[in-house]
Amino acid sequence: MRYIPNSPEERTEMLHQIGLRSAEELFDSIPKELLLSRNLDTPAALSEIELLAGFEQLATRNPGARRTSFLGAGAYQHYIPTIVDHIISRSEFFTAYTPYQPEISQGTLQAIFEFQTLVCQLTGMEVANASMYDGSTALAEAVLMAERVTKRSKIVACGAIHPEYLDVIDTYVQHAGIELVHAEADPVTGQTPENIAELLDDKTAALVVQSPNFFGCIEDVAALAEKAHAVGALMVVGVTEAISLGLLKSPGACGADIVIAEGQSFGVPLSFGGPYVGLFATREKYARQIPGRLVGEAYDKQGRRGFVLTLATREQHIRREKATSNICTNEGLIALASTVYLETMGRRGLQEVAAQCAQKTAYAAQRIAKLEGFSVRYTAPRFNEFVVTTPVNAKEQLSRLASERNITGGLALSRYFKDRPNDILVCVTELNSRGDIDSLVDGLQSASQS
Amino acid sequence: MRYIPNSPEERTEMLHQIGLRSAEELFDSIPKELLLSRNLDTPAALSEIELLAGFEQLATRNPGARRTSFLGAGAYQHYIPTIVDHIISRSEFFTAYTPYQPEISQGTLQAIFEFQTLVCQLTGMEVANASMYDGSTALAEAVLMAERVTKRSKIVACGAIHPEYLDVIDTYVQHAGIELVHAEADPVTGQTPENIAELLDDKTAALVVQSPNFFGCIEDVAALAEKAHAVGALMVVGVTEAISLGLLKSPGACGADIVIAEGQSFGVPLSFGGPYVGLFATREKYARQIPGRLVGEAYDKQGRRGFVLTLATREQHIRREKATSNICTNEGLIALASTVYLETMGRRGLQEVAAQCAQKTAYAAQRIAKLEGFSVRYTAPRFNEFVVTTPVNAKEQLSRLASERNITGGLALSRYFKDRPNDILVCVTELNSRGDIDSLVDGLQSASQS
Amino acid sequence: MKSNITKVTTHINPNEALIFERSQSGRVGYRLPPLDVDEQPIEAIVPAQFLRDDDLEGVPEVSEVDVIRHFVRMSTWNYSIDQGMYPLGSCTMKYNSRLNEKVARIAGFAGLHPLSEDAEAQGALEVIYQLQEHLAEITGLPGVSLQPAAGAHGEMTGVMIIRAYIDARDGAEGSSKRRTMLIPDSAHGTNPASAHLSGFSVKTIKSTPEGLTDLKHLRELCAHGDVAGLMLTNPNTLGLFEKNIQEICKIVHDAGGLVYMDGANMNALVGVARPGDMGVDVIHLNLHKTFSTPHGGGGPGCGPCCCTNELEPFLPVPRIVAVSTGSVSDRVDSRYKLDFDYPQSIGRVKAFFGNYGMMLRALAYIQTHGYDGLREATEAAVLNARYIAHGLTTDYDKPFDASPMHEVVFTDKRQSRKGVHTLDIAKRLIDYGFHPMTIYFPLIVQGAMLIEPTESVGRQELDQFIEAMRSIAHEAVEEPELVLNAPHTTRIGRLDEAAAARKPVLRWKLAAKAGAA
Amino acid sequence: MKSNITKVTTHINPNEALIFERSQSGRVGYRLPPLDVDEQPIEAIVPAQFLRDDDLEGVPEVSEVDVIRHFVRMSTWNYSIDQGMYPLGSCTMKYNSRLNEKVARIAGFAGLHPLSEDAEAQGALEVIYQLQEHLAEITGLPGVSLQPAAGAHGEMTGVMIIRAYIDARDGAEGSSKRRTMLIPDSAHGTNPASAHLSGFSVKTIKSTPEGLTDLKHLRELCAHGDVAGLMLTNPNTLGLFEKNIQEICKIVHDAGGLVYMDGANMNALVGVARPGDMGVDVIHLNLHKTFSTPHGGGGPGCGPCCCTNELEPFLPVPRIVAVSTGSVSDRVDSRYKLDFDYPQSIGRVKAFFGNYGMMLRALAYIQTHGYDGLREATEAAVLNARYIAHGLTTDYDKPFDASPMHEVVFTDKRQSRKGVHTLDIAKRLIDYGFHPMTIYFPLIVQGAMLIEPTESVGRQELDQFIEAMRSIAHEAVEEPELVLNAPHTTRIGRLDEAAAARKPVLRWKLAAKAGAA
Ligand SMILES: Cc1ncc(COP(=O)(O)O)c(C=O)c1O
Ligand SMILES: Cc1ncc(COP(=O)(O)O)c(C=O)c1O
Repeated sequence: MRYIPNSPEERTEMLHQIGLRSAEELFDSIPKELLLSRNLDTPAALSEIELLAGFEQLATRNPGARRTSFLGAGAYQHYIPTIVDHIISRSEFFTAYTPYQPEISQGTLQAIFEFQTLVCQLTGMEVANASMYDGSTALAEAVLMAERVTKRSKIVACGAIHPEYLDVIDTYVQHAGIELVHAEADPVTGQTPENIAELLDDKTAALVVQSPNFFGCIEDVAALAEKAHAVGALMVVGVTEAISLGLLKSPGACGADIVIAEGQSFGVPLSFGGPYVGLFATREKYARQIPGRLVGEAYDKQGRRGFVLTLATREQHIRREKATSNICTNEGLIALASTVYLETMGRRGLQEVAAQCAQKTAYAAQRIAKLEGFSVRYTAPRFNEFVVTTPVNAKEQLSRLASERNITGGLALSRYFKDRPNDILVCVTELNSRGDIDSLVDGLQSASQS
Repeated sequence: MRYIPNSPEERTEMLHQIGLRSAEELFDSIPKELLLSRNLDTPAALSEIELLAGFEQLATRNPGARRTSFLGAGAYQHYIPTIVDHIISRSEFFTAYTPYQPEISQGTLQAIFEFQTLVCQLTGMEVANASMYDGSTALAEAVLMAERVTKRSKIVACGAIHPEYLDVIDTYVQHAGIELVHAEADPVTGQTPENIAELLDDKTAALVVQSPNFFGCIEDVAALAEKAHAVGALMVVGVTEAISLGLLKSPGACGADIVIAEGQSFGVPLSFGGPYVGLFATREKYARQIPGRLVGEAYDKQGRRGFVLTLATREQHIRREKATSNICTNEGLIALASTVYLETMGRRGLQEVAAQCAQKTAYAAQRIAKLEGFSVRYTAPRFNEFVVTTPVNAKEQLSRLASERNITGGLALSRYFKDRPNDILVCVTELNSRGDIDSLVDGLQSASQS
Repeated sequence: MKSNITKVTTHINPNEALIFERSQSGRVGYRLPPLDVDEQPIEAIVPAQFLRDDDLEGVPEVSEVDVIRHFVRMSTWNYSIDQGMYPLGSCTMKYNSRLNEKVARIAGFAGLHPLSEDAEAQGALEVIYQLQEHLAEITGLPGVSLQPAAGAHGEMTGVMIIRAYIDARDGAEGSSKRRTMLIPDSAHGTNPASAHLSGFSVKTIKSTPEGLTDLKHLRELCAHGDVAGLMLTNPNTLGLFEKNIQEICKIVHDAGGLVYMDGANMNALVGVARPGDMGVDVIHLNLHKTFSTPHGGGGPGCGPCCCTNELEPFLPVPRIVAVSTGSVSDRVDSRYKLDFDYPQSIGRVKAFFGNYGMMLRALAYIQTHGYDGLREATEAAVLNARYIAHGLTTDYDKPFDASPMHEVVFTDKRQSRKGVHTLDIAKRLIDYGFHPMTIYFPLIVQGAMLIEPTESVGRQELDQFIEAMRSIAHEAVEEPELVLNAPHTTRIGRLDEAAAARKPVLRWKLAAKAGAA
Repeated sequence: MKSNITKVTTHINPNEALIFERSQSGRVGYRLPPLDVDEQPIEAIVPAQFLRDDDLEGVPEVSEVDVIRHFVRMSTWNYSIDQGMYPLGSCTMKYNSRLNEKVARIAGFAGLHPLSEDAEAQGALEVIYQLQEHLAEITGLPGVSLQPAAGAHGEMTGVMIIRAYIDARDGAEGSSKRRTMLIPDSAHGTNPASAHLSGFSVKTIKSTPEGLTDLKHLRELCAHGDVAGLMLTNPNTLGLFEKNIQEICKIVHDAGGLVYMDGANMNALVGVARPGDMGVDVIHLNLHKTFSTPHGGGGPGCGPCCCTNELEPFLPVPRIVAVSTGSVSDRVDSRYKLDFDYPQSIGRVKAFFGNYGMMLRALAYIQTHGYDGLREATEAAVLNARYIAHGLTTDYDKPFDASPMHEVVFTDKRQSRKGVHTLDIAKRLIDYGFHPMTIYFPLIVQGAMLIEPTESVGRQELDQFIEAMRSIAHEAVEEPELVLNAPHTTRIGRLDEAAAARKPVLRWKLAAKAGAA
């Protein structure tokens, strides 16, 4: 086996050296009856040539990967600068462990420190952690943290949160004695309903909102935060399309107490849903309640600056069942990819890419709105997603777009909302050219006519 | 421009700091009338997205790259272990210069030392250099070196040398006062004709042979070397299919004085003909006549071993017009790729890949020989190439194979030999499965029948 | 002689600043295609009140070259598997193959959106399905979900499954009495933390002097009818196989509980023994350990959960299933599908389907090894650990006599008499060119040094490691200062972690710029 | 304090042995698919006399992990552009973009066989054609061949073209009298070596005290009717623009010769001035300098030759041409073709078409920059050199007064009075984290230090470099030992190159194994 340095001969010599006669003896402490007396029923070894051919073959059976796409809904196609993959492919980064030994892990540690800083800058918050599994689990952990901070047990979630995120929160809180209240989005504006305040009370730990929300509508986070704070609850803001942070007022500036985001848009391939990276930021005063790892500045005896994992007393390996979270391995390499992305795009690039998304989306929405029989839902302002109500069944419409124009036109909302058979969630990014958009518009029109 | 760190503002400040008012003043030493007063008529700047799309588009117009292929003739498709590209893509290797400063170039230097050693081992020679541009120029330089060593001026070249290599020799020797004599291959054996000795005389600097030769025939190098040595000439052996060295007796063991090879088969992509890498090896006594760079062992004051560029007095930067060659930049990174390839495949892998090529080629030749109307030319033993005479025009046959079966069936020898319209040079490697070969055989048959 | 080297202050590699300190207004590292639709005033799209008003101040402005140099320089401050042995016990730092990286980057996978219709993603679903099948075979536990993103996430999932199962079995009332999760004192911290997340309270089982689960204590703890389950690591975190595993499972089962196995140490067992055969009900695996997906400086991981048929209905949704035989199976475009129809499921633990890229790599690992290679890896890993155990016994104290499996634990008892502790030994190892072992874990061993070489190390390097450790043992006696002040060869020395935690600086701030180095 | 660090002897990174020393019989690093045809006895295919009989003894046997660690460790001993400024004068060590690397690896190019039929390779041919057109525009010289593999190869090609042209113009007899190639004393060594390859004898032109071609000397040398041409570098290797270039060309042309320009220094001119407009007849470019294709530790390069319309018929074959208008041009599958029909061609200088992968990268460079970016790069490169020239004038002597273009030369005159020479300064720079400049070239400057920062360095780093150089100048006075014994921070010290050349050891030998470390 070419990944195992020691040859069979060497291994035999080593066995003898330590006084064993055969490899079987290595497993003497396992009761005989538990030893597997047959080969595993897994495939025989493949060469690189065969293996790659096999995977390439499987990949051809994912036609979805080859289409012009307007599918977003929590995972977005954006331009990824070539250097991102080059940097994260350096052995020194991708084959290192969690930086437990700071003297020989400063590369990783300094990069995480930069990641934490960038997350703070973009979200407008004071502190951020070294990453969570993804946006959905980060949001669930935010809810748990709100409960810890406020010692209250009710969570009010605005309805236009990504349905899968809501599911994850549901799972996480099911044994935590937390009451989860959903409020449906306003059918006209698409935002959190005006009367949300009625659900808030002095048991409320947090008001949770996603902005831009699942339907692409920008929420009035500042107004919501005021309402949450009025009852002493925390304002928790989730962002699934992190690129929006380049254009929209930061949640921090709107008064958020905890901000989480899915960082996939920052240089991470779609990769059928993962690995992505959860961003998690909050106020400085809650730093010791944060889940997950934190990197902080430190100095050696000679006064040289370095970085270390810090505030470890929050964590499972010290606090065990009293830890702020059970998270251990996080999304280090993906956080690094995001860091490289953010630094490469930089201040002006992040602004431009966000602006392009907004402009192209406005163009697309305006064109589609003019189509006979189509309407673009909701009055709220939007960033790069919007809901289209089509005159015919959305799934059929989408499958004709796919087969006739090689376009993935968006998400049929019926995937999550059985009562919305004619709605499509359309997402436009800087990667969709005007030609792509025009082709989508033409395709929608003709698919609905014939 | 994102590759230029200093922003326009910074550049303006720097200009002022050194006492200039504008960028134009940087070019004050160029006469006004020579300054380009217009923009270059080259394309406007493209983003990564646009640029990649453009090249991907161009790449689709190379259908030749997507076929099952039996095309060899000096450039071979072989399996390349994945790690080769990973290693040569490390910044430390691919963005370093020629190792002029040994203290901070030991990575490159030690790798070249290993390359030189591997080339010696495979060719059976005593010393090897750090690489030449490719096989063809290496062969031309070998001829020039033979002239320097022997101080004789006639070169006898066996006819079945790659025609492009012969062309390159022609170009290189045209002003060197060298007489180049070609001897056609024997029409029956495909090897150097028996009576080659008649062309050799006391003016002959070298007998040059390629083995396996252009028609795939293995030459009797030992016998040829004896003849060359009998008149005091050097035996120069060229190898275009370096994989053959894993199976065939080394040129050194056959008595060669200079051995060159094209190293492309050792882990280097076809890449439309380059960059490849020339291997160059000879006897120790001729070390000071070698063209190109040499790396040797050296020690520092504390006795630590390191490696340096050595015997520089042969080279152009010291000897100028009296140098052993004008070569300066060679094929460092490709030599590194070959080194990684050879070490990864290792002793047993090199044997196995060569054996597989020979076995599959034998299978293919035997099947084709049985086809009605087809014959496999030449009686000499072969490694992984052979000439097929087809009942119909070779080019037509090949274009039908391409369009009907998506197979590149080989090289129409008419490309080089106008008088051989019906001959195809077929190459089989470890990458051609039995299924591929069977499909080629079926395709040849049916293309010739209809 | 080297006294003046400190004059070398501007060395750019060791001194690479934070990117924020390098930022220069006006630099750019990107270029986008020009906007190709008519530009509207941005306020016409998004009302001004919702627009950012800080102009992203503080976000760096650097060129592409700056970024490359920044990260390449920083990378040189890291140790990595590719540079040598990385013997972190419990972490299984094995070779991360390039082939697997290549597989994960195939455009047809890397470019696939998770919400693609099933028919558009059959290849991707088949990968998941195949991997599920292989992991079921390897663990002997047929129900598999690949959704959890890491080991701890898998633990949470598994424990929630136990909870859901008991809820269903005993009813809300009955279940409410079973809120105790038993966890050995040697367990990893994620175990109790995960148990807590599912609403369990933790009771700790003692280890015997032999380093195994104390059966007597276990029986006692099981006597009260409140036990929902046991979370056991096997081989345990001391590297010892729990040879009473069958008995242990029986005790727990008899007490109405279920057995969760922390599979972090599966590298000792793959192809040799199967948790399912031992009586384990549910397990998590760490694909980023046993199946070689890269640790990446702290993730991503993938922590699949495998369980018995009985527990399968409780696995997270969606499940990835093969459409059963019959006419449908012939239609290649819909052999595999997402199945949400598991009403007893604990629910979703993560958006989409988990860390898919890791699944591709793990499947490639399994295919590359083949069944024989998988066993060979296990044998080689255990042999390497035993070889080290053998090589170090004369110089270090081993807290337990039993032969270790894939990792071996030592204590600093002998060295600490001279004032040299595990931390010092670890730091000194750095000077010898090795990454230290895991230290101070498991907690029950004084000054624990947990060494796991994995199969990815050759004999020569093992010998060098043993030599280094023995040399440090001698230094600890003869020149303790040398060890106490280590490392000497790194860019920075030991950092003052206490000070860092007291007044944490967790981010760079704009104001700090002027003051920074 | 650090006296005992020498005890750290087993550090695996610095001590990585030769692969031959690591080899262990039985290790393997590869796997092939099983042979799928019936195996025949090998002697039935190749007679035994032609088979290897040494069993490839000595060729290493190592695992894939061994290979990865071997090269990753060794790589850490290299300095590279990606780590910082690499100010080798005449070498133009600019940023090698990853984008270009990606382009070169697109399967449709990387997998294309050079002997594919033209119609099967239209995309590849178009790349060559486009690049030819752009280089023609940039140099102002319309005839282009991309066949030469490096600068020196391009020189040989260009000089042979001159020879062939004169042969054709003057006939064999007339031409035989023109066998002199004029080359300045400051020229790169490849120039005379290339001239020699074409059968010319070299006469050396003196430089003026200003560092420019001595016109008077040139006129003298041109007075004998034997001059075939002049090989001139512009800006010359001192970094100075030959401001009399038009006059120079006229003198040579009037004497019946042609002007070859060594284009290694084109990074000073792209978008600003064109050799073709200056009177140059033929030039080579180094795509691995000006157009950023990576140096790769010593190649591969690509050394295109560009020439006037008059010389075009002599360029190497095959040429890559566009099929002229008319009905054919519409057929996308044959717009570009190989054209061998140039009877006056000097012939082929290399098999196939040159280092194609480098052409892809260079074209990507040109497209990424755009016309404005190309000029911007030139300005930035020249500015950076001028900035360094300005920053070092107080501490180092400049042999020439004129303002340099993209590179600047200093002499060690001042420092050598204290016994510190260019070599010492270069080695000491390493301690400061920089790669040294080019040293002892050009030969006409005593202790030359030729510094070319390129455009790929930011101001901060230029300042650090200047500071380092100035600091070394002070050390040379105050603590010369420090400089004379540099470098102090590297894995090995200065190597005894003289001893290495006296008894060269150019390869590892099996017998040596036992004795090796
Ligand atoms: C024994 C054990 N259990 C659980 C875990 C947690 O796994 P993860 O870090 O993937 O969450 C670890 C990882 O360090 C471990 O060593
Ligand atoms: C001025 C000059 N001319 C020619 C060359 C030769 O170029 P190459 O190394 O590509 O053969 C060089 C390269 O070092 C050079 O600097």
